[in-house]
Order: sequence, then C-alpha cells, then structure tokens
Amino acid sequence: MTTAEATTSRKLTYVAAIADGLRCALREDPLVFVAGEDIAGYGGVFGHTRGLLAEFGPTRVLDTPISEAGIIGLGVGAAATGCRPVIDIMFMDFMGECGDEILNQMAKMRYMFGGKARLPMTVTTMAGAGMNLAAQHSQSLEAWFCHIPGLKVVMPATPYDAKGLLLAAVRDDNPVVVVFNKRSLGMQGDVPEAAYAVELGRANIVRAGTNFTVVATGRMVHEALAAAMALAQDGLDLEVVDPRTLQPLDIETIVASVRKTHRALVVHEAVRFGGFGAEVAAQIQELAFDHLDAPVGRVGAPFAPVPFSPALEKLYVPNADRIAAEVRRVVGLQV
Amino acid sequence: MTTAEATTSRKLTYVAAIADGLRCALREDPLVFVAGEDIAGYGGVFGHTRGLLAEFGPTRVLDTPISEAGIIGLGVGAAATGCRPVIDIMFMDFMGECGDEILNQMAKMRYMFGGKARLPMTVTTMAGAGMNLAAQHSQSLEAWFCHIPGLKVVMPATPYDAKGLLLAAVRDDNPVVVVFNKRSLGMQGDVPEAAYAVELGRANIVRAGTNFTVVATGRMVHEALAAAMALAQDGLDLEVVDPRTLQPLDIETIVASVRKTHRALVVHEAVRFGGFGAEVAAQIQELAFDHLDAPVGRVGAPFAPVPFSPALEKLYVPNADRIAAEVRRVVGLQV
Amino acid sequence: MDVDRNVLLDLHRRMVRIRVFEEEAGKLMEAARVPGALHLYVGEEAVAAGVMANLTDDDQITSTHRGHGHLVAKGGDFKRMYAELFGRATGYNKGKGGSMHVCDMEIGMLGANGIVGAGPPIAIGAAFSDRYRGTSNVAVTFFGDGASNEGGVHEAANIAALWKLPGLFVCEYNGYGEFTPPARHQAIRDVADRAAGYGMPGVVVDGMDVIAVYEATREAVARARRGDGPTLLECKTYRFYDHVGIRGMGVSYRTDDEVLQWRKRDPVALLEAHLADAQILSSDDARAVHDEVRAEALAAVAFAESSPFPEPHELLEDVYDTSLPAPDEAPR
Amino acid sequence: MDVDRNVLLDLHRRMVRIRVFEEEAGKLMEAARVPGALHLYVGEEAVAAGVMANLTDDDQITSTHRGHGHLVAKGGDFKRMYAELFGRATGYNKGKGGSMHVCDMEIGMLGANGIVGAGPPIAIGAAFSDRYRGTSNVAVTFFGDGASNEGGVHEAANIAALWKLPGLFVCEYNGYGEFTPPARHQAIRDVADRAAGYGMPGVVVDGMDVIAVYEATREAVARARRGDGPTLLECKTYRFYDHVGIRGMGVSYRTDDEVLQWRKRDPVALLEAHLADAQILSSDDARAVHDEVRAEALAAVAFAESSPFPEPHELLEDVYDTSLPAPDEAPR
Ligand SMILES: Cc1ncc(C[n+]2csc(CCOP(=O)(O)OP(=O)(O)O)c2C)c(N)n1
Ligand SMILES: Cc1ncc(C[n+]2csc(CCOP(=O)(O)OP(=O)(O)O)c2C)c(N)n1
Ligand SMILES: [Mg+2]
Ligand SMILES: [Mg+2]
Repeated sequence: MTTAEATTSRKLTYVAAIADGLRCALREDPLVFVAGEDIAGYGGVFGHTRGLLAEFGPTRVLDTPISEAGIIGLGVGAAATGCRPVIDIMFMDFMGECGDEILNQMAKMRYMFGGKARLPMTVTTMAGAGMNLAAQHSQSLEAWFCHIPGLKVVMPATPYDAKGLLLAAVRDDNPVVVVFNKRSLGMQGDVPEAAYAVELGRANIVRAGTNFTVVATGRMVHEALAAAMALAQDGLDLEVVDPRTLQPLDIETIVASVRKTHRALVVHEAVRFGGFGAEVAAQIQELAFDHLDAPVGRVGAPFAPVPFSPALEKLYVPNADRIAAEVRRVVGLQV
Repeated sequence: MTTAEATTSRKLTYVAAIADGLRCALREDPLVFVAGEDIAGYGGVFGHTRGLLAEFGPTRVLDTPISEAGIIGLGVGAAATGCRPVIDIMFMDFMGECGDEILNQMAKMRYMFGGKARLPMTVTTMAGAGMNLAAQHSQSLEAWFCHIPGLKVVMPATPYDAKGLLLAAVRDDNPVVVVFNKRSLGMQGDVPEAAYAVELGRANIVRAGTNFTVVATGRMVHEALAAAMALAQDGLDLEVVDPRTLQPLDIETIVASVRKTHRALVVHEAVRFGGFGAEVAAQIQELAFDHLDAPVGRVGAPFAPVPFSPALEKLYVPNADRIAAEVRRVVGLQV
Repeated sequence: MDVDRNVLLDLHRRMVRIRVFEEEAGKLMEAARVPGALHLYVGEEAVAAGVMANLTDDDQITSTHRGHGHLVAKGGDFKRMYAELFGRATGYNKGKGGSMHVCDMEIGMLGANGIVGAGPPIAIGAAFSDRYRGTSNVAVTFFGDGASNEGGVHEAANIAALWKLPGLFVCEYNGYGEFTPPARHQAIRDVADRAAGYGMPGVVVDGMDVIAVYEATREAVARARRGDGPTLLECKTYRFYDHVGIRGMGVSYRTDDEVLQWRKRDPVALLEAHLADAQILSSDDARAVHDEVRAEALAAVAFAESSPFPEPHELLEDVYDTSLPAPDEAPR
Repeated sequence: MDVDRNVLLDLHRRMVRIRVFEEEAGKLMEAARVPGALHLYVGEEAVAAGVMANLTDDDQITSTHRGHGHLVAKGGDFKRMYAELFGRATGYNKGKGGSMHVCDMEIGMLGANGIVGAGPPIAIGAAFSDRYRGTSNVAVTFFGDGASNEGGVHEAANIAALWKLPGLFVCEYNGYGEFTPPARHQAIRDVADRAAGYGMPGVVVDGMDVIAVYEATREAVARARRGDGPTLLECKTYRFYDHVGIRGMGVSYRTDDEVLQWRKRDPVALLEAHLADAQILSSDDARAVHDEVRAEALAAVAFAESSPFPEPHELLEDVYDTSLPAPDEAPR
C-alpha cells in the first residue's frame, strides 16, 4: 500500500517528519520551492521547516510578506509555468484570506482551461484545537476543500504519514491541500530515512476489528484507537479506518469494513454539522444500507466557534471518551 | 408559519421581490443601509436593487469600490456599532475574496466576545448555474457557510420567500447569508405589498405527498415539483420539502416527512460531494433509521467545476429528469 | 519617435485584429449566436497591442474578464478563440472556459479571469518562476481601474517590488468599473500614484496612443529583464462599448457625448492617421488590412459555429491531471 | 510643547498601566499560570497611550493580536482582562476569547483580533456607522508593519479615504512581523508612503515619544472629526519582548545589542525623564504610580485566578443572539 523502500527507519516526531518530507522533496526535484510566512529564517512557528533554509538557501526556501492571497497566487502562477511550489499557510484558520486563490484559481484553472494547465502545487497548513488558541487559530476546515472539485485533500495522522502523504502531495501533478494537526507535532513514530510516498486516495485500516467500524481523520485516529482499547472489554472489537486522503475518498475500503461490521461511526475534529463526516455517513448509508444494523453515527465538534477557556475547550474537542460513548449509543440503537 | 399580514398581493418577479424586500427593510428601520458593487447608480447587475437609490438616497444605498473584504468588514464594523447593514456580494463565487471577514469576523465576533457583540447584518448574494457563465460565476457554495457556527443561511425558492426570508434576515440580530438564485430572477409569484417575514428556521412543505420525500433547496424546489408531476403517474406521490433556512435547519419537519414516506432524496444545485445534502442525508438516516425502506439518495452537481459550454452545462445542473430518475433508482433499491 | 516602421505595422495589425475580432464577437453576442456574456475590448486596443509587441511567446501575461484583446494581441488564434466563445470542443479550452477564461498556455497567455483582481497574484508567480527557472522572461499582468482596489493586487504588487520580480503591472484605466466611475471607487486620480508605496516606478501614459504604450512598455520590460524589478504602467483608455456586449443593459451611466469625445481619439484611427501621414501605410492599405483580417474572422466564425460541441464524457475530464476517475462517475 | 500638564500625567498613567499589566501577564505566561499564548506590548506603550488619550469612550478602536496595551490604554479593567487571560467566567469575554480577542464594547474597544490585518475593514465600518448615526465619533484601527501587506488593509484604506470616513489608521511599525523584519516584507521604508496612494495624509512619528504620538493623533483626530477624512499615522516603535511571551521560542532573529539600543529609548523612561525635568512628576512620584498600579494588577490577578471557570452550558451559548437553541444540543 505504501511505497516505503527498505531503508533505515528511526523515530521522529510528527513535526520533524514534516521537515524531513520537505527536505526530501527539495532534494529530489530542483523545481520544488517552499514559501510561507516565517518558514525560512525562523524555521516555521511550528518548527516544521527548520533546517531547510540552511540546506537549500533563500532562493528555494522563502519567507514571504504576510499576504496569504499573494502567496497562493504566487504558487498558482509558478506551478502553471513549470515550478512545483509548496506554499505554507501558517494556520488553517487563515484560509479565508486566500479563499479566492484556492477556490477559483488553484482548484479550477486546469478544468477551465480544458486541461491545458498543470498545477503541481501543494498547500501545507496546520489545523486543530486543544491548545487554548481560541476561535481563529484552532479550526479544522477540511470540509471546505473536500467540496471543491480540482483539489485533493490529505490529513496525516502519524509521523509516517506526515512525511509520506506530503511527499505524495508534492509529487502529484494536482493541487493538494495537506492538513497537519498542531497537537500532533510532538508525537513520535517510525519514519524511514528514504523518500517515500503514501499513495493518495488509499485509506488505511489502522486497527482491524470485527464488529464496529470507526472512520477517523487526522489526530482523531489516535482518539479512536484509545476508544477501541477501552471498548474491547465490552466485547466491541473496533475496526479503525483512516481515510488519510479525504479527497479523493477511498470509500471502497470504508464500505467493505462496514459490510463486515454492520455499524459505523465517523469522527473528526471539525464542527459536526456540514463536516466531512456527513459525506462519509451519507455514502455509507447509500452503499451499505442493507448491511447496517444501526444508523451511522458521527462525532465532531459542537456547533460553536472554538472557545478559549480550557474549561470549555476540553468539552469542545472530540476525544476517546466521547467516541466510546457514541459507539455505545449507536450499538444501543441497534435494530 | 409566515407572518404575512392580510394585504394586497400582486404578482412580482423574484428579482422585483428582492428589491421590494430591501425597500421594506430600508423603510422600516433607518439603521438599515445597503452597500455593494454597482447596486446604487445602476441598480445591481441583476436589477435587484433598482429604484432604491432614488427612494433612499446615497447615504443609505451605496456603491462601493470592488473590495469584497473591505465591504464585508464595513458591514461587521457598522453592525457591531449599531447599524443594520445589508452587504451585497454580487456573485456567490466571490465569497473567497471576503472569506476571512465572513469566517473569522462576522461569524465569530459574538461568540469570541462572550456574547457582548450584536451583529445584525445581512449578506445577500447570487448563486446558481445554467446561464453559461462558467466556473467562476455559477457556483453554489452554501455548504461552506452552513458549516460555520455563528452564521444563518437561507435560500429562497420563490418570489414570496425571496422577500420574506430577506426581511426576516435583516430583522434578525445575527449575521445571515441570503443566497438567491440567478436563474430564478424572472420567475413570477404572489408577493404581498406589506412588509412580512418568513420565519427563519422553518421548513416549508411545498407539496404534500405520501410515499416519497424530496428535500430540495433554492431553485431545485421547482425541479423537484416538476419531477413530482412526472412521477405521479407511476404511483409515486412525492412530498417536497423546502428547508428555506439551511442553518439552523428544521430537521424535525424533514424527519416527520420521512417517517411518513419511508424514502427520501435530497437535492441541491451545489456539487454533491460534501454538499449540504450530505448533512441532511446523514441526519435523516440517523433520526429515521427504522423508518427508511431505502437509502437516502442525493442529487447534486457532479464533481467538476461548472463548465461553460451549454452542451456540458446542461448535463451538469440537476433538473427534474435527473431527480425523477434518482427517485426511481431509490425506489428500486427498496428493501 | 524612434519606433521602427515594421514595429508600427505590427502594432497596427495587432490592433486591427483585436478590433475586428471584437466587432464580430459583439455581433455574435447581440444576435445570441454565442452563449453567455462577452466583455469587449473595443477602444482599448492600443494597450494590449502596445504592451504585447514587446513580449515573446515565452513571456507570460495574466488577463481579466475583458480578455479577448489580450489573447489576440499575444498571438491568439481566431478559430480557437471563436470556437471557445461558441462553447465548442475545438475551442482553446475545449468549450469548458468560454470568454472569461480563454487562454493559450503555449504562447504564455495564462487566461482571462472571471475574478476581478485575480491576475496579479498569479502573474507574480509566473515572474517568480521565470527567474527561478533561469529564463529572462517577464510576466505582465493586466488589471482594471476598478480592480486596483482589490486586496490581491496590493499583495502582489508588494511582493513583486520586494523581490524585484521580472514583472509589469498594467492598469487599464478605462474610466469605469462596470457602471461606476473611478471617482466613486477611489479618492486618487492616478492608480500609478500607488507605485511609490511599493517601491516601484509608476508611469501614466495615454492609452489611446499605441506608440506611447509601446515605448513605455519597452522601457519597463527592459528594466524587468535587467533584474531591476517591476513597473506599474497605467494606461488611460476608454471602452467604446458597454460593460457587457455592445449596447449593454440599457441603464445610462455615461453620456453619449462622453463616448463621442473618446471615439474621436479612436486608437486605431489615431495610428492609421499617423501611418498615413508618415507614408508608412495609406488609408487604402489600412483598409486592406481590416478586410483581410475580417475575412479571417468570418472564416473563423464559420469554423467555430460548425465545430462540434464537447461530448458528454468531457464533463468529468480535466478536473484532475491523472487517470484516476473523479469521485463521481456520472452526474446524478 | 503645548501639552497640558494633566494630559502628560494621564499619558504617563496610561503607559505605566500598560507596562505593569504586561509585565505581570508575561510572568503569568512564562510560569504557565495562564493558558495559550500572549503577545506583549512592552516597549510600544507610547503608541497606544498617545493615541488613546485623544479618544472618548464613544470613539472606537480595532486592535490586533497584540491587543492588551490597546485595551488598557482605552480604559480597560485589569480584573476582567486578567480573568479573560485565565479563561474565567468573570473575564471580558466570559473566558471564550482569551488574549487575542479581549474587548470592551462599552468603551469602544472592538476587540483584539487573531487575524493579522483584520482590524482595518472592521474599523471603517465603525467609522461609517459613526457618521451614519450622526455622531462625531472617530474609529481608530491599529495594525502592524507586517499587517500592512494584507489585502484587507488596502481595501479599507481606500474606502476610508474615498468616503472621507472619520477614521485613523495607526501603523505600529515595531521592526518585525513575528521574526521577519520589514526589509523582507516590503521594499519601502515607511508604510506611511502608501497614504498618498489612497489620497490621505501619511505621517511618521517617533513611536517611543508619547508626546509626539499624542500630538500627531490630536491633529489627525481633529481632522477626522471635522469630516476631512482619515490619516495614516505610522509610529516607529519596538517590542522589547519576543513575538510571543517574554523570552520567546529560542531562535535568534535579532541581536541583543539591537534590543539594548532600543531599550535605551524606553518610552516610559523617556517620559518620566521629561516629567522629572519639567518638575511635573518626580521620579519618586513616578515610582509611586508604578507601585499603585502594580498593587492593582496583583489584586486583579488574584481576583482572576480565584474566579470560576465558565460552566459547561456556556459552551453553546452566545453563538447566536436569540433564544433559539443551536442545532447541536450537546457535544458528541
Ligand atoms: C472579485 C470580483 N468582484 C466583482 C466582480 C464583478 N465585476 C466584473 S467586471 C467588474 C468591473 C471591473 O472593473 P475594471 O477592473 O475597471 O475592469 P473593466 O471592466 O473596466 O475592464 C466587476 C465589478 C468580479 N468579476 N470579481
Ligand atoms: C492572516 C494572518 N496571517 C498570519 C498570521 C500569523 N501572525 C500572527 S502575528 C504575525 C506578525 C504580525 O506582524 P505585525 O503586523 O508587524 O504585528 P506585530 O506582531 O509586530 O505587533 C503573524 C504573521 C495571522 N495571525 N493572521
Ligand atoms: Mg475599468
Ligand atoms: Mg510588527
């Protein structure tokens, strides 16, 4: 499923894996450059570009003005004329500042031009709540991008995927939005040294199980795994599926799992109403209707902006407990 | 359900009904002003603000520079300090230009401020394809806004609703996005002369039926009604539900209908993947699981930008035929 | 004036090609023979021609919603252009883009654009790429007086000046943004006044005088190619027809007299008068150019109108650049 | 200088209040007693104080991510401010906003803002509203040197100048946007150079000299109240601490010497020296102001830290301004 070559592997944090992925991308293709706010001299406010300036110099690793529309436009124009840009938008919350460039230019240029443009461009960004950064620095807005034809969207859950999906995104000849999670930055995991790509459009069964399917994205994969541990003693054997690529979605793998387990829950950090989970739930009930013993459940953030206070934010962000509770609720609803 | 007072009613077009709604709003509250690109001197490129400048003058009806971020910001600041602005964004496709002002300012200010801001602000815009205006002037992006806590979203299907939902939006003390449909502009319908509001958050059963529920938004309501006519001879008696307000959604009315009919289809003009219909389908299967005889179907645009050529666009935009075909398919899937 | 005779003839031909293309396109729209809406460039020919005569096929431009003139001047092919306006499979964009998205990547025309102000951020990307890839190309972006107040234009101008990108910002100041004059869009008279705020030169030229545009562009392009950075070149011009189509939507926002005054400075007529005076091209010869181009246009219209529409399977193609199918196999 | 003695004392008090508030806040953050991240205003006090001393509670301001200083100078209450930083129910925003969103609508403080460049478009709305509602209020927007390159700032400045709105654009030029100096953000030296491009006056003042800021603001505010439109006032200042917190994230992007040089022009010390020279306030009396304010701050911290957290039901309140329940009744 992944093309990781036999190679030395070592433990890296999620944030170091991102930097490693960018390093591989810059090494393997001179047409790759990385631009963003404070990503060169400072190495990124999250540290995910640390070391790149030193290795590749200021023509390939660029600090930009605080101009999100300008730098996504920069990427579009550079990609359309032969480069392979990686543009970093510091927080996913800032996507509104470059909404048009993503929605109407990057996503649509190829189609509008009758296939005559090639947009090998990657947009990296950081999503996720739980760090007391309040409503404008904590959002998960992947649903916006999954709804826009022309874009691909990935959400790496692990250091391995952070590097591998990022490299796949850079190598892909289409615009890909790579959504990292800021609360996962310190997470450790095995990351091969070689350049490898995690194929886009392939879900990952991160835990095999027999009688309940949880589809979880990004950091929620780990919360789902924790819920699976907790529920094991109740005789619930969860299969946890991480789509990894949200657009295009590997619905086959998800549906195959549900056909086996007969019950499903979709989990994401984003607001539940109108979130990516709605699409997954709608497709599951459509494609596995006869196999479902209970309605497909969904866990996501409640319908409010992300609150600052830790007292509220801890209620806001989905976690293993809420996932477990919802699994139990769905099981209770069983026909 | 609606508060239309006993009053003279006359046939108006959808576009005239919008102008009439704005006129009522401007008359009833001196704190209301209307600002947008080419909406004063020219009366709006769609004609929906025609006559307002003459009646209310240039302090209350304002042409603005071509600066979508600037004018949404203008509305936010004016609303927070006591005005009741209506800001027009000419085409819904341009929402990316003011993405941040809508997503992070207008929608969140009240919550972030602990309830201390009041944002009685309306954003009007024109969505919809089918007029050979290509990928950047034809989109339906309501899913973006339904996913953002703090916003309300309405989509009027008729001249009556265009005026009534607009007035309700202006009177509401929250930011409301009013999504008109540009292909409906010439549609005729009864519109009372008096100022009246169509209550936000209430769905409308536009056709009562017994054995199949179609939930349709905006212009698709009429396509659904046409499909209902066509299917009547097959013994299919469609109930057509128009949510009118997408956020907050009147799911009770929808679910009550499905509990009666046991089958449902959700229809919108927007791209199907990740569209508003996904949320409706997900909620229906969750809340009416035991009542469903078949999976909830969905009709929307395919996963492509809107093509220019009439030959392709006619295949792109959902219509009565496609709705009827999908109803038949869902019925065929019946358990 | 030190402009070569051949250059003058080239400028003339470019302008006539735009004029004729647009006149025919306008007729097609008024007769409802083409779908959708066209934004015509008639009256503004000197800008596109004067700029483009300084560019090679490897130099890129980004355009606007009023983009036909830019593509024609850049060397666009009438057949594929008209076919695109007709929404046919033989069009530049296979019928998927239409008037507001016509492009020809092979000659560096990165597309008309339906979003006002969207061109400059893309153009700086092209300019960046030109330098990054070690070429001596330049990237030129056209934008209107109305567009100058979009945030993206500001961001792009700042980045271009900061990085001394090989670019040129051409403001087509035609006196209106749709139906609203600049006086109700901005407090300044010249958009070029903004150049200093980015640290680039700002130049205002008579946009009805193709030679003036040509010469100002020549200097700015040379500067850009030298690595000295971008210039903001503002061309004062006028559109003879309405915002959309020829006769527009019937609400008056400018006087007939105003149009008349500007028409007296018709850029094509001005150049032809000059060419005749200078005995470079007689009025008969000029007429012959028009006739020849018109014949080409009419043939191209015929080609376009008889071309096939795209096939249904085209609908879902070109969304992505892979053989992977799009998530939805068929519309439903 | 024609600045009244009482004004000077008022300026001093405002500055000391900011300084003390921020020093204590910084300590709280470094000790991890408050959650999240704080952007401190230490070093820039003269700007907020000098501007705010010209405003009434009915005049509005929009602020930035570095917003404590603005709220303090506008008359903000320490208790509710600290309580907000602690995420408590007694905070200005009931704990829902935190540092980056502190606001006090009652004194016209329309909020700190986590989005760089987001203030100006909102401020022009307030200025518009001020005039629309027939008041003589003005609206002031603060934004950084880094923020000046955001498109929204451009759009707002243009609209304000066009409509002669009663506004003031205050650029806090503190030499960095996060960790990047202006020289790598823009090719110009003074952001005020952009004012001409909108048709408004642009003024540069020493942002470490509170009297200079005060006087320049006085003129600009008078102009705005007269109906003559907005001004762009650029204050050259410096932040003594790091982008976030006091000691920041440990990557050096400026030299200790640079900080030292600027610290020699500490705006509080500068004013205190002047006040002592002019025999308006002795250094002992100045010290007493600090002590008094510090006592207030410590009491406010104690109040904040002992305040309750918001209750769970608060999570879904204040999303909308109605009694209608939000679509989701409970998180799951
Ligand atoms: C972002 C955006 N806002 C508004 C529009 C609608 N619109 C199309 S053309 C136009 C006027 C543009 O004026 P200008 O830039 O001067 O170009 P001109 O039409 O005069 O060539 C407007 C407002 C748009 N297409 N995109
Ligand atoms: C739209 C947006 N882009 C980027 C950021 C991240 N960010 C926060 S503060 C900052 C630097 C702002 O610099 P400046 O405007 O000079 O203000 P200062 O911090 O110096 O007071 C950046 C880039 C943001 N919060 N919002
Ligand atoms: Mg114009
Ligand atoms: Mg700064």
